[in-house]
Amino acid sequence: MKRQSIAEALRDGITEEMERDPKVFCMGEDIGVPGGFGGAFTVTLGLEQRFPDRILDTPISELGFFGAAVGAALMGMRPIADVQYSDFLFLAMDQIVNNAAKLRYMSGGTLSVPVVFRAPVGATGRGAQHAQNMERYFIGVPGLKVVAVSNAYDAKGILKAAVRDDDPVLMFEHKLLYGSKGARAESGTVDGSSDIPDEDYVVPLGTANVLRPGSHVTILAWLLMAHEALNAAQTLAQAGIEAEVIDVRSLAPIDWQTIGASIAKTGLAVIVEEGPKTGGVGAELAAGLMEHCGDSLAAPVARVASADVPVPFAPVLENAYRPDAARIVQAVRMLVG
Amino acid sequence: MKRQSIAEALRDGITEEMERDPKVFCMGEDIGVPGGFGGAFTVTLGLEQRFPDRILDTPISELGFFGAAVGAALMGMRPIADVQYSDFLFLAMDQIVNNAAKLRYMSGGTLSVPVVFRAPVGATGRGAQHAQNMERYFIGVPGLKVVAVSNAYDAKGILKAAVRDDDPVLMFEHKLLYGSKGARAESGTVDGSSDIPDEDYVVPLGTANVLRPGSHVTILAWLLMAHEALNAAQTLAQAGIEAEVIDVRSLAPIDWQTIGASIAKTGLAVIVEEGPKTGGVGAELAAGLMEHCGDSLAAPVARVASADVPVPFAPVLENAYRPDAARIVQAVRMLVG
Amino acid sequence: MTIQNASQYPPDLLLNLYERMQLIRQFEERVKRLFLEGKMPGTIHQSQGQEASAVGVCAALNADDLITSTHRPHGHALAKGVTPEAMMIELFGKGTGCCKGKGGSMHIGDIDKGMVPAIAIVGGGIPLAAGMALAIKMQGESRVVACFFGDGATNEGAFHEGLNLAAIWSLPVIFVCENNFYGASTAIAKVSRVAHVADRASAYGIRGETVDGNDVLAVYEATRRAADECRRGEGPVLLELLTYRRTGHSRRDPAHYQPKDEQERWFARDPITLLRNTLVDELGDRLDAIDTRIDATIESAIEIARAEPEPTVADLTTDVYTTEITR
Amino acid sequence: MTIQNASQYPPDLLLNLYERMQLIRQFEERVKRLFLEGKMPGTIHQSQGQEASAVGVCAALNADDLITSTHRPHGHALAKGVTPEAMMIELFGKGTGCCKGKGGSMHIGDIDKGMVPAIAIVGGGIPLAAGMALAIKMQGESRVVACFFGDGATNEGAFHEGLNLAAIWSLPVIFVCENNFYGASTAIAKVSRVAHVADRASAYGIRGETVDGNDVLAVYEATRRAADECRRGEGPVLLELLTYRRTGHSRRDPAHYQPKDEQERWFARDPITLLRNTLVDELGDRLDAIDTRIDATIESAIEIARAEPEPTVADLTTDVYTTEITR
Ligand SMILES: Cc1ncc(C[n+]2csc(CCOP(=O)(O)OP(=O)(O)O)c2C)c(N)n1
Ligand SMILES: Cc1ncc(C[n+]2csc(CCOP(=O)(O)OP(=O)(O)O)c2C)c(N)n1
Ligand SMILES: [Mg+2]
Ligand SMILES: [Mg+2]
Repeated sequence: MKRQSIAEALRDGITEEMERDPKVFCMGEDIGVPGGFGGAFTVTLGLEQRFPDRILDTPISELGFFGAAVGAALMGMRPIADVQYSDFLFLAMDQIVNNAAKLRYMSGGTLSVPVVFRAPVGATGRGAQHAQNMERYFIGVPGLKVVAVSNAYDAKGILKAAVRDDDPVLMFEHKLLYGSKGARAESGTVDGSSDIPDEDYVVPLGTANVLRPGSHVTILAWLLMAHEALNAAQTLAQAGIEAEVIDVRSLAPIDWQTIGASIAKTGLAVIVEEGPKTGGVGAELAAGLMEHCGDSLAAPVARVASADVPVPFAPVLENAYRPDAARIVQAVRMLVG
Repeated sequence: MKRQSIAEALRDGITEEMERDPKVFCMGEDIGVPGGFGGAFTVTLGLEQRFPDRILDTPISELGFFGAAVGAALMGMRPIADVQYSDFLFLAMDQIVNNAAKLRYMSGGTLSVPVVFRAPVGATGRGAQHAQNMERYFIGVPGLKVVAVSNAYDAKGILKAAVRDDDPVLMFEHKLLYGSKGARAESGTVDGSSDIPDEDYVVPLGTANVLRPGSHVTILAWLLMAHEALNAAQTLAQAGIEAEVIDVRSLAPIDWQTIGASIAKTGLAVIVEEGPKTGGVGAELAAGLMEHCGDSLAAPVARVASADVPVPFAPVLENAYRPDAARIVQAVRMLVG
Repeated sequence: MTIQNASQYPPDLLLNLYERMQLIRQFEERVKRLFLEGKMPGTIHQSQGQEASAVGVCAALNADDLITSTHRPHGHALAKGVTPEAMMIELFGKGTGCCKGKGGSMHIGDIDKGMVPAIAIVGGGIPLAAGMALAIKMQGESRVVACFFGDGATNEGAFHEGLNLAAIWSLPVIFVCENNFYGASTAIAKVSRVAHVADRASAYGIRGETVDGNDVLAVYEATRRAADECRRGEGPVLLELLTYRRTGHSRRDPAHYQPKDEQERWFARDPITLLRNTLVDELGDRLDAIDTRIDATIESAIEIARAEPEPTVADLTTDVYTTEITR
Repeated sequence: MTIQNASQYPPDLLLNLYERMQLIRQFEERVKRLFLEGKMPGTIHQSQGQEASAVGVCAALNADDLITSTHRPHGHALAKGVTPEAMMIELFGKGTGCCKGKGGSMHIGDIDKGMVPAIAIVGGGIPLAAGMALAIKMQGESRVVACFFGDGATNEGAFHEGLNLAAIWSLPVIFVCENNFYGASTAIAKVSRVAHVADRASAYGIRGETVDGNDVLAVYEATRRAADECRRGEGPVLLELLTYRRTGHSRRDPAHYQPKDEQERWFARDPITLLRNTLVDELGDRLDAIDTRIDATIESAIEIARAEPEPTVADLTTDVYTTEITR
């Protein structure tokens, strides 16, 4: 057992998978340059020494190397391809949606595409083009699985499950949660570290995680917002409101069983999302809650999300953009009445 | 007054706007080649003769020419750029979301980007990569307006409003509704024609349209599904159920006023969408209905949509994929009880 | 007109090339009729006139080599060994086709024959092919990937990024540009300033070569050379095959944008006629026998396809994930 | 080391070039200190060492010509005339900056000075610049667009598509590749097989030229030639300016991936030192005066920036649309 940051846990997870299976390899920009960064957030730092032929530094060509990852996966390899900032997924989106997610179906089930894509999200002082929460654009893509990790234990376990999965998996990570060190450290970091078991483990894809039990209201969140939700729950507890906090974690498919069980208990739901409210993951969660738990819901579902604006640069504005514990507390209070 | 198909009405609309304002021009693949197609669905057929310098045939470079359209719009031109099939928007999505939609905000309001993007959607016997309903990917993009047209009157009026608007507008059209003629005619076409006034008119962006009044249930649909919804309403009427059919038409922003008024009357809502159910526009509509009309809703909102699968080729499968009047009728009956 | 140097090749090879080309031509012509008669669903992009490139390339490959294809894939599929039956069943949208009716014309393929389902996003197969070749290289195999695309695709970013990736990693890919001078209705000269697509090879530091794409033997030789280079680790190579479409871009397109004199020039160099003229004196009887056999093969494929079962609605939701997901 | 032929230029021009370069250098150094002290929010990509390219290019442009820029835009902005105050206010995230605090370091710009907000998606400004030039051409103006990007950007599809578009339409764009030999930590030689970025010009049938990017007069001349061609309708042109970063890629990056001997070679050819050495004998006093003035300008900009008001939360939702939308 050891305490690790998300960056460290991912690094170990990738290392272990690469040692277990020679078909696993990594592709990305600046991921394995000696004297470099180990990717934008140090996740692959130093791995090029251990796996000189399986850490591939790519040109700045997101469409190209995501497509190449899909092609390699078709042939039985297990690539892990990452973008430095999830905003760049737009450039590769044709290969993700039109090829990776569809090739199995188009081929009548004769092909599979065991690729993992990794992408850091979140507003972090970089302005509008390095800040989006891109989860929303991928949860409705049939053939693709989408996960989002809020802590190191999940990061490692879900990464391993994703690598071993035979379908394409897109994994979102949050810049403020990595715990990257050195020149790539982030300011405003939130602790995402966990105790990591010494033995091999996976966290199954498709499962949500109850972070905190509670009986009065269910808060659904993921990534950074899972932490804000926990903070809010603490505040609420002082007022006698016991919030159940669920880390949705698997954004496609959504674990309606875990979520449904919680709503059956609490009857109230607040969804917390970093990113504009309109058209977010929260929309699908809200609609799905109505469909799956309509009978249990005692009041309309509330969404706490960002304003419908591009991500602003100024700290004052960015802080107003990003939902926080205070706003969650407020929404819960409104709902609980 | 004359009866026109959508393709004809759009052609006239573009022509009139180009005559009104010399800054309006068109860019796209195969849009103005003599002896060619007038774009994939004949909308610009023959316009190159009238405007030899303002109908620009582009290379097959969606990222490039969408980006160029944005650049030209920055400089005060009013480009209308189209893709042959909306599926290709993924290739241009970086320019649409990261540039067109954000430049005004990033520049602190000093720039505007008066560009119109056009994109045909719908499953039409072409298999998984020429069939998607791409609306879902754009309704949550702050800075962008999104419209979808179901008939020729709207097509012309909304196109004109979009061209005159100072913000970027993405306009979705449906392959089965164009009424394209000749070599580019579609099989399985549905009549989208309208009586078109002789005088200039616009249909304001941001407005939904009540296609059929009714008091028992509200059906929200757009594009091809608006027609299926009307068919369903006729069937339902025979059973004494009067459905109000609303063509949502403006997908971003959504006209909650018109929709809210309808729900206040009916208390029940069915959303009909071509495209996978998960993560669709219907998710936002359902979530928004809860927020805007929660008090009026007598039952959870129902979503009728496609299965969560890539679009299949075989007609049998494609027909099962695409929602139709029968499925809408069934959903309404379940809801009305 | 005839093909020079044909006599250097064994007759069996020559007849095989002829048979493959004729199979494609007759298959396409028959499919066109079915389509125009409304008996075939969907949309089609056909390759009449371009048979020599598909056949010359694939004949130079090994069975375990791979190809990727485009929206215009019928010829590539037949040349690589996908059977006319499996394809016809797929084109009819039946549940037993090579893609279970889920792919259709634009996504024809059969990985057992070395053909990935065709990618109908122009240029979309190019990075894919680079990745396939990367896997080959990482696994220490000596296979090659032939990646087909059109002249129009060379203006896509995917072309640029895919070729560059293959170049910097010296991957075993033959990038096969079938330059038929048009992307849909748009003449390549209008959308590119370079005289030859192969001129773009220098931007990636790789070898490019322009070949008469209607001379099946020239294509065959160029591909052999390129494949050898790739197997020696000296890839990738960009081959430009100059050819011409004898049919519209898709479906009912009458191709009015092709000038009459240009058409005439190219039609006079039809790849199948060229090879037939070359062989007819010595092998005329066997050519005729081939033609007859192909006719029968295709009619039988159609009959079989018609009789095959439609997919069922339950098939709609299978093959999305490797293990089914319940939502 | 000195710059050849400098004596052919009027002293005022030379001093102006020096002043612009020195302004950039001191601005960047001061910003770096503020950032490292934690007094400046966000992230920064700086351009110390690359001043000659920004200044040489912009000095050769007219006031109404336009530029596009990248994630590394401070130098371009200062060279094109965006004021140090407006920029400093923006970098501090204050509501009165050149982008009202909504843009920040990576989106610095001021359209009144002819600079579109910088596009921080690598390569993303290239199609944009082509479109801006298209508008210029359609409107019959004689302005040009200089589109800055790095060596790393030349592997993006946007580079390919943007250059091709500009080429086929003969648009007035100068594509300015600042080749500093690294894309972030990745050496260009590792991700491209061509010796010079300018070699890729031939793939678009346009003129390419490789220039000593640390010699501000060479850059100035090359840009003048290119701009003239563009104004004559003979554009676009691809200029490759060879230069070197004297600082990390971003923020705290110590640039350990730059070999020591390579650094030394380049640092010895620092663009500002080069020009200073050239001018110091005759104009030493004026150079010193410039240095002092710049120091004051920057300190005053910082003071002003610090005193400016923060944006208010109400500003969050403005400037999304031209007329506000209520949802
Ligand atoms: C990304 C993309 N853009 C546009 C299209 C529509 N389209 C299909 S085929 C075609 C022309 C392709 O030309 P070329 O690459 O030369 O191939 P050819 O049709 O000549 O075989 C176009 C524009 C597409 N399928 N994909
Ligand atoms: C599309 C995209 N991919 C990756 C990045 C991350 N990134 C920012 S700068 C950079 C390196 C750019 O190199 P180059 O174009 O040579 O410009 P330089 O930094 O040397 O000025 C990278 C990879 C990005 N901003 N955009
Ligand atoms: Mg072609
Ligand atoms: Mg660089």
